Amino acid sequence: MNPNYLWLIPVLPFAGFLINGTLGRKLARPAVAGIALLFTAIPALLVAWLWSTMLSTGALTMSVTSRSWITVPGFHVNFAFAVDHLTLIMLAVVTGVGFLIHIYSAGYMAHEEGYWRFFAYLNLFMFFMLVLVLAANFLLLFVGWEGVGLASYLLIGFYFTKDSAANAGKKAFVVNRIGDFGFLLAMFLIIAHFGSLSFGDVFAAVNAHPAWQGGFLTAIALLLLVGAAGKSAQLPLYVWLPDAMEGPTPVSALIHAATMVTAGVYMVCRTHVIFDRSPLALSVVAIIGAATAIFAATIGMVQHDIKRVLAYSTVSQLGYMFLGCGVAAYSAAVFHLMTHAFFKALLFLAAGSVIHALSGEQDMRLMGGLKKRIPVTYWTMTAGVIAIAGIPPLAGFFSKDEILYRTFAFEANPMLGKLLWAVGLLTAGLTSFYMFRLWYKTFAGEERFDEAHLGQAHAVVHADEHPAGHDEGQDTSHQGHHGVHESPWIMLAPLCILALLSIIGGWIGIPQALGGSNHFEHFLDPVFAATTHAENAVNADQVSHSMELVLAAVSVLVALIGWFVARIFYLKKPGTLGARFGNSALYKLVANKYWVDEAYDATIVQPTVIGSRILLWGFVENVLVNGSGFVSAAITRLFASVTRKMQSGNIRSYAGWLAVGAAIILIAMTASALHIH
Amino acid sequence: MVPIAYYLILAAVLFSIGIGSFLIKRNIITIFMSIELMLNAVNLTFVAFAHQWKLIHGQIFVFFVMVVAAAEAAVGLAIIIAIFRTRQTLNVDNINLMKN
Amino acid sequence: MPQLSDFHLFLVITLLKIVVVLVITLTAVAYTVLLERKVIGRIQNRWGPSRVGPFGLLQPLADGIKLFLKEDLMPLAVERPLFVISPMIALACALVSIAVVPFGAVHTVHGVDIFQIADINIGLLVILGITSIGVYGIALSGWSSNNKYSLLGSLRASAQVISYELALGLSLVGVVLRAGSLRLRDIVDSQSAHGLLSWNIIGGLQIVGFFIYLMAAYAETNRAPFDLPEAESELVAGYHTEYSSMKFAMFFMAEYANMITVSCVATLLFFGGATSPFGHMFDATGPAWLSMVMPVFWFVFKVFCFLFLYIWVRSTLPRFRYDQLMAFGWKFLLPLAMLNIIATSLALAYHG
Amino acid sequence: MALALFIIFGVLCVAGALNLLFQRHPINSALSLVVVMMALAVIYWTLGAEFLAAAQVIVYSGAIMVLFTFVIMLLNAGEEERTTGSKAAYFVGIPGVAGIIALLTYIFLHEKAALGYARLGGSLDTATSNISEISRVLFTDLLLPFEVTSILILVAILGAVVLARREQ
Repeated sequence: MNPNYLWLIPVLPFAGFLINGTLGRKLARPAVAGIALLFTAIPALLVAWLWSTMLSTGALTMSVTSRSWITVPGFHVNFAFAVDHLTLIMLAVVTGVGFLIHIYSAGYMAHEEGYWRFFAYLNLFMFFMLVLVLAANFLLLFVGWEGVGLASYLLIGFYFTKDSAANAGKKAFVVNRIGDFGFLLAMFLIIAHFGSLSFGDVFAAVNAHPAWQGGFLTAIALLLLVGAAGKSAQLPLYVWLPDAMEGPTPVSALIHAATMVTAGVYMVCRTHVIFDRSPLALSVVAIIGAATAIFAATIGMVQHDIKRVLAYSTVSQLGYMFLGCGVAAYSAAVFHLMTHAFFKALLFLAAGSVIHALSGEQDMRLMGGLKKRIPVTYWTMTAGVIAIAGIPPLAGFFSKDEILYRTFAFEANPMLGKLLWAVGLLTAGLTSFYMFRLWYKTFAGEERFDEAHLGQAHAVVHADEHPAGHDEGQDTSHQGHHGVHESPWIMLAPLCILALLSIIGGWIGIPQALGGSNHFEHFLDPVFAATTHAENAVNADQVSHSMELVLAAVSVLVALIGWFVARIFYLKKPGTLGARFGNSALYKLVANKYWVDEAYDATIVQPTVIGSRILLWGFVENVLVNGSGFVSAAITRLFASVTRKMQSGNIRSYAGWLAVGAAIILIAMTASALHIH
Repeated sequence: MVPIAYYLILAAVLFSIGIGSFLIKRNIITIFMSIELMLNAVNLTFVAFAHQWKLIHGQIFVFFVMVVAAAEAAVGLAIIIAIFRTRQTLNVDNINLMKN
Repeated sequence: MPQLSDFHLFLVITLLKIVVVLVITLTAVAYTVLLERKVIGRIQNRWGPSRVGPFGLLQPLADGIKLFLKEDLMPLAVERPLFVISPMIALACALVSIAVVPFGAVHTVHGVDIFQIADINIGLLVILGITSIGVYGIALSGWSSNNKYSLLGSLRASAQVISYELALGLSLVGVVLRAGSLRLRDIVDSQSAHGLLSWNIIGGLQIVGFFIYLMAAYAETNRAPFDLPEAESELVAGYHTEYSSMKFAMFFMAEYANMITVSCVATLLFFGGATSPFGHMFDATGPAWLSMVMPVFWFVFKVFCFLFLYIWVRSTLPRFRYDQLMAFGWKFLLPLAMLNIIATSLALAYHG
Repeated sequence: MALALFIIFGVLCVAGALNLLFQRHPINSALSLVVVMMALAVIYWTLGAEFLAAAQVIVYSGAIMVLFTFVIMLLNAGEEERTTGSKAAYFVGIPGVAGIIALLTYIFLHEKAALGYARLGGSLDTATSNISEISRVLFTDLLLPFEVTSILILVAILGAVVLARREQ
């Protein structure tokens, strides 16, 4: 594929957005979905073509510069796209998973108001995400960065008539602004030190100066980290992501699990050259990642809303990726990013299918026993749960284990590495526990839902009748309500594909210790070559394969322990756990999400509100702004009372003044002209 | 051979008479006519300068002034008719609704 | 005359031309009146003037004497200066236009063209300008008479003349485009190549323009069927109700002088002016004086045909209603004239 | 010859303008203005602007001033009456205007040599007329202003119709 056609990849979804956004209201629903799917499928095919071209030609990078964007003396930015192997993986994930989720949405949203709006927003998101991934400089990446934020805001608030959805959108937007602020500062620093925002220029400059260690690079890295933490929902900016579950489930799957939230990870990997020069920043990345992972996992254990469990799980897994980045195992982080995209999209979509089956019910306490009622969803979700729990040979095991192993073997700071490894391992156990908890509560045990009244409580979200052909539940309702039913195949097909990917997706990265060849890492070698080979490749040889095997066995064991604990408490003896700990302070602490939202409210939001009310409204607005207005008005009135005597209302007096003025000008000109002579 | 200065003096005199009648006359139509007189005076200076500099653009400027004057006359007279309809007078000293 | 300088010679010959043309024109005016009375009489199946002189040929003289000798009434309530000056304006404007009309082939005596009083390079514009000034005569006469009928007549006349002036001016643009000049001699020359066939009305495909010009010209001269300003049945005599004696005669003469002017212009612009309808076919034949006189003959003949047409139309067509008149001018003639301009310019652009 | 023409028509101009000023009936003022314009047309012609001379007669005298007289006749405007304000204008305005005339005259006479002299018939004219020259510039270099002006005229027509129409 000729790089001159690269622009087609992002622009096509944008065309879809324009068509659906302007004409969608008038079009039939199949037409809307068709347009959206078409303009997502073609970029996916283009990416496939691009991939095959790059593999066949052996080109490591490909770039295109269309035209200059900002040109001021000493600083220049172009509209430029660049593709390397990291970009290829991201492109494949975004277009592939994005396309599957588009298909799923066509079924899931079939009965919603604002169908065209939904697909327009989805295509808009695809556009910005692809710009983000393809960008060859920080500024264009930032455009995509902000754009996906906008799309995310629009889609979280898709049910904008619901207060909670509107507020969640606002929250996401505001919290992301904090991260963006860090990103912007980082860009300013980069401009100040490098005079360019192009990845190529900046990284070349860093590589050319081996003496640069820490210092301003640490500052840049930490500010970038702030941006990444905001976008990828890391501590302390993670609070928006659980609330973002107010959006439709396909949105949660696409934006808040598979693609957008991984933008932070992508950005850290993309700028790894800078991070590599700053051990301090890397340590911070690792610590934040590990802390987020375990923190979110503990909260996820006690949530009852199925989507919120998955949301905290996402935060936790993103923490893993940051941990990977923090120990300079970038390819492992990207590997986990990819497998996570598969199984988390799968889990969300399956959860969506469950919710769909229950006509909008999201509370796991009101589920149970769905195994027989929605078998396809059940089996696909099982694949996702096992994958995320880290049980071989599914995808999650390989990627997570790679990160844990690299953490354990972290050479720059062995003590920290061991500690973080322990945290990661504990998190793995917790992950296994809460995912199987979700699995049991949803599919096993007795049916805790009231089939007759399904759909009433959530009439707003899922009120319409479903096609009778897909209605597997018995129609026990005497008022025409529909019971539990399997989703239509347009939703199940993506589930099956993603389940397959979740099972086999990890096999491309089987480490050598397990008899594989770790294709994935080699594939990314050109991008992360400097890091991988210089430090960790040697490292890999030093730490024996036996050690790696032992570590893998330990993590599998931990995952299995998590499973069995969940099995005991949620299948064999349900309710015992709640009875034991339900009233303990620890449980309350976790169940209330460590009171983080309340703490933020008390320390940041309320002071801001009060400060605004007293200082801005009371003093600046009332005294300064209004006061200056009053004063200037008084002065004007004072002068006006004098000058309005000239305004007699008599036309001829105006003409007279005009003539006087003209005469004065004439005399002045004459005087100056004669003076010159 | 007439000095260009004479044409300019003639224009100045006409223009000044225009100003004077604008100030002195009380009939709004006559005032309007004195505006036309002033325009004509200015046109004369344009033509004179066009002659002096041997440039056609001065004449074209006069052409535009004429066109605009025609438009101005049409609108201005329409306004005068409208005023007369509401106020029943053409005396500017009685048309003083803007006062206070 | 060796003692006369070039300038004095020019002055003398020009004054002579003016006097001769003026006398001929006024005589023509008088006899046009007679022609009108005779022709209308014949059309209405009666004899017309026949008592004074042979075939009534001295009738204009008798009319003139009568008008001179009548009492010159000056109503008390009139605006005196304007009342006196307006018939003069009317007649003067009607006569001045003749000055730029070339009524024969170029023939110079002592360097002065004797068949045209003034050869001006913007001759057509001069005619249009003088025509537009003529409005003042009518407008002021009606207003200064201090008479409702007169005022109505003059208001009608001014509105009508202003409205049709647009169509008149635009109808001539096609001709000007073809000739590429505003000088009347150039316009005539542009039609002289093949006689009849190269006249603007035929060879120049300006028949539409001619039609518009004819309509507008009838309206400009306040002739039937556009004689609203002096509609006897409605306004007594329109703007000249209060006039009598020579002042009335001036209006009367102005009307017929205008007819002649308009006919001259039509001849010049659409019918090849003083050129022969046979082109240069008979140029070589005959004595020298014949080649001098024949163009003048053709010119007079063409003008006579137009005058006859005028009279014929007057005795044939009924009068318009006023709103019909305005609608005809603004909604039909004006757009048609514009279309004619567009078509002509496109054709000219196409041909080269 | 040229000077004679200039003096005749210049005096006619000034006389007409003064008559406009001193006549108390608007229609007399209007006719005085027509005289000024006709005289100016002749002066344009002496300066070699024969197209403008014709346009001056056709547009100003033949259209604009006819419109003025038409309106005067329509509104039956009478003689104007004196007011106190006008007296003030007399006492202040006339000396002021005279001063400005004196000033300008002094300047122009001072610069007389620099301003040059006019040749009768102008120095612009080609063999036929300057109309072709004017139209060439007008329809090539200044086409946009020309078209804008025509739009302006259209707007003015509509505005005049709306303003002068009797309320239904």
